[in-house]
Amino acid sequence: MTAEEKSILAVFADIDPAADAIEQLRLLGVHDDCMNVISGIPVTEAMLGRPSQWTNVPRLALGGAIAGFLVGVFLSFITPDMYTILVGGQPFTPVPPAVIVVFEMTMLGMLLSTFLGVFLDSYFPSYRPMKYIPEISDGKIAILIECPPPDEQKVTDLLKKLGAESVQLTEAQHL
Amino acid sequence: MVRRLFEWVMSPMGWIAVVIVALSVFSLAAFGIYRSQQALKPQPIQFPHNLHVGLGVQCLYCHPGAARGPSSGLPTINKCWGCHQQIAKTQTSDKLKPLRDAMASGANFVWVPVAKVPDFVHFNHRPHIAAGLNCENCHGDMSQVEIAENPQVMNMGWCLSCHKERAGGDEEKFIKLTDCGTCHY
Amino acid sequence: MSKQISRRDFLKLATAGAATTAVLTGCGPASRYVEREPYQRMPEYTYNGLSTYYATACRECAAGCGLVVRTMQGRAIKVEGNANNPVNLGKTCARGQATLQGLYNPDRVENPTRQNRGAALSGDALEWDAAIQIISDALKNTDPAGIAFLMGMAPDHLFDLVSDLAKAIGAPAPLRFGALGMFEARATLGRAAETMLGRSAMPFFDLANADMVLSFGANFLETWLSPVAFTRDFSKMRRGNPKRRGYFIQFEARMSQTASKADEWIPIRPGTEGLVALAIGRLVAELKGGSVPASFSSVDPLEVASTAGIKLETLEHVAQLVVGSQAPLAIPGGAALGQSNGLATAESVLALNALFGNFGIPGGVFLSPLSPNQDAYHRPASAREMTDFIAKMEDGTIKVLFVHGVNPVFELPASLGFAEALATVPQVISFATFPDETALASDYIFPDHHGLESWGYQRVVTGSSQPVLSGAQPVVSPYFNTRATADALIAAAQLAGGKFAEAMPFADEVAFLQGKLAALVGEPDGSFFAPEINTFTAYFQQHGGWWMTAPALSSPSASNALARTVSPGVAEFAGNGEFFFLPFVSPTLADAGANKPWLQELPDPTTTVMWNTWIEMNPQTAQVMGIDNDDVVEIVSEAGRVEAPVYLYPAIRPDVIAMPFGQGHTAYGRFAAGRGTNPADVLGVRFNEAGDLAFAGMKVEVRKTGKKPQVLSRLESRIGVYGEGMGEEH
Amino acid sequence: MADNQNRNGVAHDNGSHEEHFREKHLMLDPMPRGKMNEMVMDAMHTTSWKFWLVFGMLAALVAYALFYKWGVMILEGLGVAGVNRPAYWGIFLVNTVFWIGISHAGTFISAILRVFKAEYRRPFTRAAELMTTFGLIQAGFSIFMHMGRVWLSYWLMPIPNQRELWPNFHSPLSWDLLAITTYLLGSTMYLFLPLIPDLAMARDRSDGWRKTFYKVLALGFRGTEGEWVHLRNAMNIFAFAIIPVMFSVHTIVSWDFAMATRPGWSSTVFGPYFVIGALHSGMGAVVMVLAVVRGTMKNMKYFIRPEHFEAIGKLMLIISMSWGYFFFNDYLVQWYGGDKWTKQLLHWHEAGPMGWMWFAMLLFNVVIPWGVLWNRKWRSMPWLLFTVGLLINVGMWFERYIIIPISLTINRMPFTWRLYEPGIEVWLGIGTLAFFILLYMAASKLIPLIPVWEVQEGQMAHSLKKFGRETVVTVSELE
Amino acid sequence: MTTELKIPEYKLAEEESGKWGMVVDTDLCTGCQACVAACAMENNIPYVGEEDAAYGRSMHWIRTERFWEGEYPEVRMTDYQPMLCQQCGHAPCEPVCPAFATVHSQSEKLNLQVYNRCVGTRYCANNCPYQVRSFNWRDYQDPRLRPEITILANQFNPDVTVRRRGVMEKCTFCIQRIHKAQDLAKSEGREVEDGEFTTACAQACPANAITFGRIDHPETLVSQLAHSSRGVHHLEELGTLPRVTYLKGG
Repeated sequence: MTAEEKSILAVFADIDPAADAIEQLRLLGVHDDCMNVISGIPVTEAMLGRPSQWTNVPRLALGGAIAGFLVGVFLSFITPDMYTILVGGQPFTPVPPAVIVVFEMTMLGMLLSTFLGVFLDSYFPSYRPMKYIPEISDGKIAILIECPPPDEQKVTDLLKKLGAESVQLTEAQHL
Repeated sequence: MVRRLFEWVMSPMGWIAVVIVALSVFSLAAFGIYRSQQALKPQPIQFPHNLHVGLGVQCLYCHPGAARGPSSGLPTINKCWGCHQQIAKTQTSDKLKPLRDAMASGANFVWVPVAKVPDFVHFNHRPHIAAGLNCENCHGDMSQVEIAENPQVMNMGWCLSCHKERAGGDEEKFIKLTDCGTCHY
Repeated sequence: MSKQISRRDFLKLATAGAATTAVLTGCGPASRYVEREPYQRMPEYTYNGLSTYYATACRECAAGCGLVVRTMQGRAIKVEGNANNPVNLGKTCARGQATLQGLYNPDRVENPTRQNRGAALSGDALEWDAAIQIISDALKNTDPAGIAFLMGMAPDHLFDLVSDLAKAIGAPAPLRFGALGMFEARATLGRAAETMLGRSAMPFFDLANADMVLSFGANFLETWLSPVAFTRDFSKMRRGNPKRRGYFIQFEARMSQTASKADEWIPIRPGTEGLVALAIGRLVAELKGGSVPASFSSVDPLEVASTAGIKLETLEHVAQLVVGSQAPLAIPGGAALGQSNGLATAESVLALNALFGNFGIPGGVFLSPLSPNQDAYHRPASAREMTDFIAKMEDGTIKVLFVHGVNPVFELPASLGFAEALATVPQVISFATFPDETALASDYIFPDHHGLESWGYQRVVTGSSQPVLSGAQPVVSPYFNTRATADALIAAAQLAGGKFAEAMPFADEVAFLQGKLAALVGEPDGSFFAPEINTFTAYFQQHGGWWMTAPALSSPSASNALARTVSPGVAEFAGNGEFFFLPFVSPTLADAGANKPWLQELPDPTTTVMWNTWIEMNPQTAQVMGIDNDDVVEIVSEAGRVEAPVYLYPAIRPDVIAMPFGQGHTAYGRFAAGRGTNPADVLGVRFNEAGDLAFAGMKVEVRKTGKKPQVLSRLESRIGVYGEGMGEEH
Repeated sequence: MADNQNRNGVAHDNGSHEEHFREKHLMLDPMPRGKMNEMVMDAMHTTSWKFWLVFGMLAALVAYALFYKWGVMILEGLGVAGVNRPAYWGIFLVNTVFWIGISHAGTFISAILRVFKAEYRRPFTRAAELMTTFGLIQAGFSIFMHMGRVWLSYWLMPIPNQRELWPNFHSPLSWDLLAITTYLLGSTMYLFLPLIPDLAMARDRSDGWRKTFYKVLALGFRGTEGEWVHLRNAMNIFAFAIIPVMFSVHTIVSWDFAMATRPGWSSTVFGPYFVIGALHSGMGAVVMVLAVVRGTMKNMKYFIRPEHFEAIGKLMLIISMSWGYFFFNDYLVQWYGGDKWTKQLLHWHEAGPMGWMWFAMLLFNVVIPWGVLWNRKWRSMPWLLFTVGLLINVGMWFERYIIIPISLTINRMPFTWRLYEPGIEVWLGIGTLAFFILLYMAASKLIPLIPVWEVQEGQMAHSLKKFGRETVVTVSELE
Repeated sequence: MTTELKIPEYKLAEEESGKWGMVVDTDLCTGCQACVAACAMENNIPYVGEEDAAYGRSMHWIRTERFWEGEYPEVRMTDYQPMLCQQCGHAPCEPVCPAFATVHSQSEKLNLQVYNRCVGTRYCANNCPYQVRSFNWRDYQDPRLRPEITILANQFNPDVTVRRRGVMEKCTFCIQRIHKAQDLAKSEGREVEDGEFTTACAQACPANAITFGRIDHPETLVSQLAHSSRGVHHLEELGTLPRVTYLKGG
């Protein structure tokens, strides 16, 4: 995607017309991959009849948890053996405190990787120009048609007919 | 390309990156300045270790304490004089003027130690010599340097690495040599 | 001769700088720049990084314990007991340990000073040459009869030197005085020994071998005579014999530290100690059967019990215990002798010993041996002798007063008027190491070395069964511009010439010492044998003194003691207050410890108070009077008044008020000055028959002041020990 | 039910009934999103001179009481504080526990209530979550302050080093460090994730420096399907994962005490007791913050309504009861054991010089909340709840004060017992409080305090439905 | 078929004995404070001054405790009980330190305080049942704060680190003396003998109430005394395995 490319951005006030529009667009031959829905509230794919979105966040979280677990194991079972110091007659690597350390590190790994997962999956942060209109954060739902459609005007008309508040060709701009 | 870079630098992330880089450079510089300030004060006499070692003077001749106690000791002026009074050049050399003056006035030299550990470390030379270490193991080869320098950072990691190695596989020795109370009390 | 001097020169070379800076940075970041200064010439016996140990004698009190001082690079690091010295056998008391805080005290007199009797140390430093000129002029230009020497209590080489000098020039003999002697009532003890044991000497109580000890006020575990030796003997008495544990009963109105170790503490009314001793004697004699000697038969135990405020059963119980024991011993001392009837009390207690039949047998009473090369026992001056001395100062007899090792302005009761008398003496020269009250009231201070910087010897009066001469030598070079008083006097005498120079024909102090020690050369039964004087002196330093290897106690005869009739009666009390006043010497500070911060920080053993003076009061009395802990009260006696915060002490008779002596300095350095109050300020001028001050023979009033300044600093917890704040106080 | 009759009677008038619901429930009183956005932005932008006055005073207070006094303490040593033997820990630790307790409210509201789908949480999750982060910052200050050599505190971190000496993981303090770090990072991230859409909203509606500020923080969020999916997933994971972290944090804080072999401390009930105590003070603090926000900030009366106070009040009542239960549990076990030192300790708590504090604690934590919160009308009054919240916080602070310095007086060595008298730490405590308020005030002007998108989502999900004659609120599950 | 029943070796005997030990005879202790002074002089312990001392900040490594029983005139003082670090085998102070600043010496079987590692959390002191740890509340040994230290510092023992503010400290059983004696013995190729050296407190004690030595050698004086019937361990019920034995009773 380069800044020069133009896309159609149709803004809807409600979910139902937006869902209809998506269905119609699909019939017009606009592939699902060419469409994107931008909304001010989380609108699920099912509501719009869109295919499920792939997300890596849960996997990353799991991976982070495993990494954290390993760090915890390292801290509680490996580091004490690097320099063995006896305290209070306890074993060098006692299990009960290790549970705590391992738990905390697992959770930390999980939380950090979840957070980073959002960044990775959503390409955050990104301050490049993007196709967007501020009305979206007023609760509107916008359909972004990225691929150059076969018949631009037809699409525009269709969208208007289906209740789009505005349909426009957008360029990427600084948010 | 240059323009893109410029734009990126002007963007918020760019600023942050610039600030981070600037901060790191600044701290590195500060650290470097700090370290470079650690240069030792000049010694009262530019004592040439290489010359004395080359002449066959044993370390323990001037630093006899190393073999029997905690401190290796610095030679007294009398000891310097013991040899130097028999050397004609002593009376004429400019470099040795401080020695002549000290001998005449009864004053002492104030040396700047180069091999030192913090005062919470109780270092004892004797067991190290007794364990078969040579002076140069820690202090470097003095025949190669004019004014004494410390060849290593004498920190705990350095002490420990040798202690662990020296312990070999002997568990009791290892425990003794890595025990906190062996050096810190 | 040059040998010693060269030693001293060596020590002068010792520098402290480098090591100190290194030590000071402590646990902080490692010091960046350390400097190391080697010796120009290495002192003999010194190795880098290794300690050197010197044997010497402790000068903190007159007991004469032997010390071994650990030194390093010319600094004294630690005081340890000399294990060979028979007095202390390697042990030390807290005051001995803290000697180093005197040596390195920030408030020493650093230079010979023209003091001009100012309120603070003048700082007007003189050269030593000028100082010696001044001493010399004072000696030469004064009528010998007008020259007076006032010295500390320790019978040391300086006393010998001054005695010789005084004798040679025709001046009065020097006077020795110390507050400890005053509170121990040494004159009384000496006199009682003379009358009951047949010789004026210090009695020797063989505590170690006794199994039933009755102490009448003797605080032998604190400061009395030779506390380290007595503590060791106490330990032996308790546990020395595995078959029996010695039993110990203390008769005292207040539970002192000594009494706190007693198996039974019997709080008798002050002034009745003699009667109680006699009553016990009578009961014991009756239990044993046979005749009751006259002194004892004249008392009625029941009457005595009621006078003393105890039960007759208590006395009977004690008598039973005595009869059942093998080696009973009764010890008189402390406040019991500081009464109007003190001498009779001491005699009664010695008579009780005679009744026990323990004269000259193990666990009994002996006479202490004289120190080597000593002709007779010289006791320190009694308070009455000091009063006479003060009178001589006042009437102008004394023209020049030399003071060394004693601080009478602080130690003597204010009512004796020493300070006022001192002001009338035309010239006062002090040799004080510290700027104490007397030194400040002098014209000149020519500071002596600290004990650890000095040569000398100290005669041991009691504490060991062997005759002991503890030897002192400098362990470090003088830290300040001080000079040994002996050296100063020798130099001044020689400068004065004539008979003065003749009296002091010595090159220096060490030469004088050698002259005195010469008598012991070749003595076969000593701790070492040396054929000639130089060897002897060297050994003397090395061993820390010279002593006979065999005990030399003399056994007194009991017949004399039993034949004598003693009637102590009840002591008379001066003043008309409602409380008996019982001053006692602080066990941790004693007379001169107040300027050492760690002695101040040591908790008093019984009250755990630190850094201050307190007044002990029975909680029941306090409750009646509406007084609480830390309330500042005023004690008013016929002689004066003093204020201090109250400590509600559970183990003191309700009719007794006690107060420690040791604080209340107005000078004497930053740690002592302005801290606490001095009970000597309320002591009146009353003496017993032996001339000792009847310091415990007063009745005082206690007045509330309404002040409550700061909390008395205690180590103990008032919550945990007394239940304060737990709703169950006392 | 007698009540039903009455309601049925009212239910006839359909219009006024809905009006009544709308007035009461934010979720049934929808407003266009744009309007809500405007209101929130307006609240952020509107700043009176009073705000700046208070802000300036607090800033001065922070500079003096927190930073200057702390500097003095670092230079002079802890002697300027009131800690002594045996009360080695004083107000520093009291404040640490207190602030960590405060921080629990945010997580409780935004995570637990989220997991259990308590809809009334929506408008104030952020306000509560902010308290978590800022509270933890104060807790961090407090715990670092109490260290004798704070400049070496990095030794507690597991940092690789040449001597291969790592921190001691036997120590509850090490656990504490890890737990608090995890919690601080986790709660900050959890604060940030739901904030992104609101930051994007603010970005779209501001200019000047604020525009740059929001632009940077919004990270380029637009609201595409993918972004929402990742965000929703992450928030779900966080909501579940942060709950055990939260519990672990205060449990571990309690273990700092419970691991010690001290009378009164060595107690197995300390973990849950502390967690409940934390929620107790946390909810009190939330209610205070909400009352202040509602009272002082523009447009907030729309978002924060008595229904919210009513709901939190109910929670507070339940938590207060739980706290009472755990307190009694702890007390009974200690009392019944009959150990002589514990006995002394309990006696000291009640009859000692600080006994008034023990009774005040019970009054503030139990008696007053129970007496006030049972009544629905009373617990809907913001000012009353503010007062109760304040008293609970004072009471909970007392509780920690009793557990730490007062209990430390009593140990197994009665010779050392000594009462603690606070010194410079009073200033430092005031400093942390001022800093907390300062941060909160700054945040209220910089980030949208109301999660507008969550409110909108909730309003979409709520509707009224009639069952026979009864109109009831129904909620659709949108996720 | 016989199966060998394996009983786990808990090595309790070794743990219980430790290496260095002390015996304090409370029947002999006269409370004279010589040990306290000796300890302060040996170990560079700062004095804290009147105000701090009054507020429970005195830094004695050893203190003599005493309590009262009964009321006048039947009042009795309990025996003086010198309280110092008990060098517990299972020390409660050790595991709670997050920085490994107070650890158990495996070679000397002592409870070490590593001053330079201490960050001053004071958790160890809270957890010490004997309350024998003292904290450097201020820079008591800093000559900038206390000018007198410049002179008093001459007396500092170079074998013992001078502690600065914010550091915990406690009795070390005079570990510097242990090291010195061991070093000497080793240089002479022998073992340290019983009574060859002792701690500063035991050395000073005029009543001989303190005995120090190898408690794991049955023939030493200290272990013989420690096994006497009068021997008591303080707060033994906590399982701390204290190395100081108190001889109580007459």
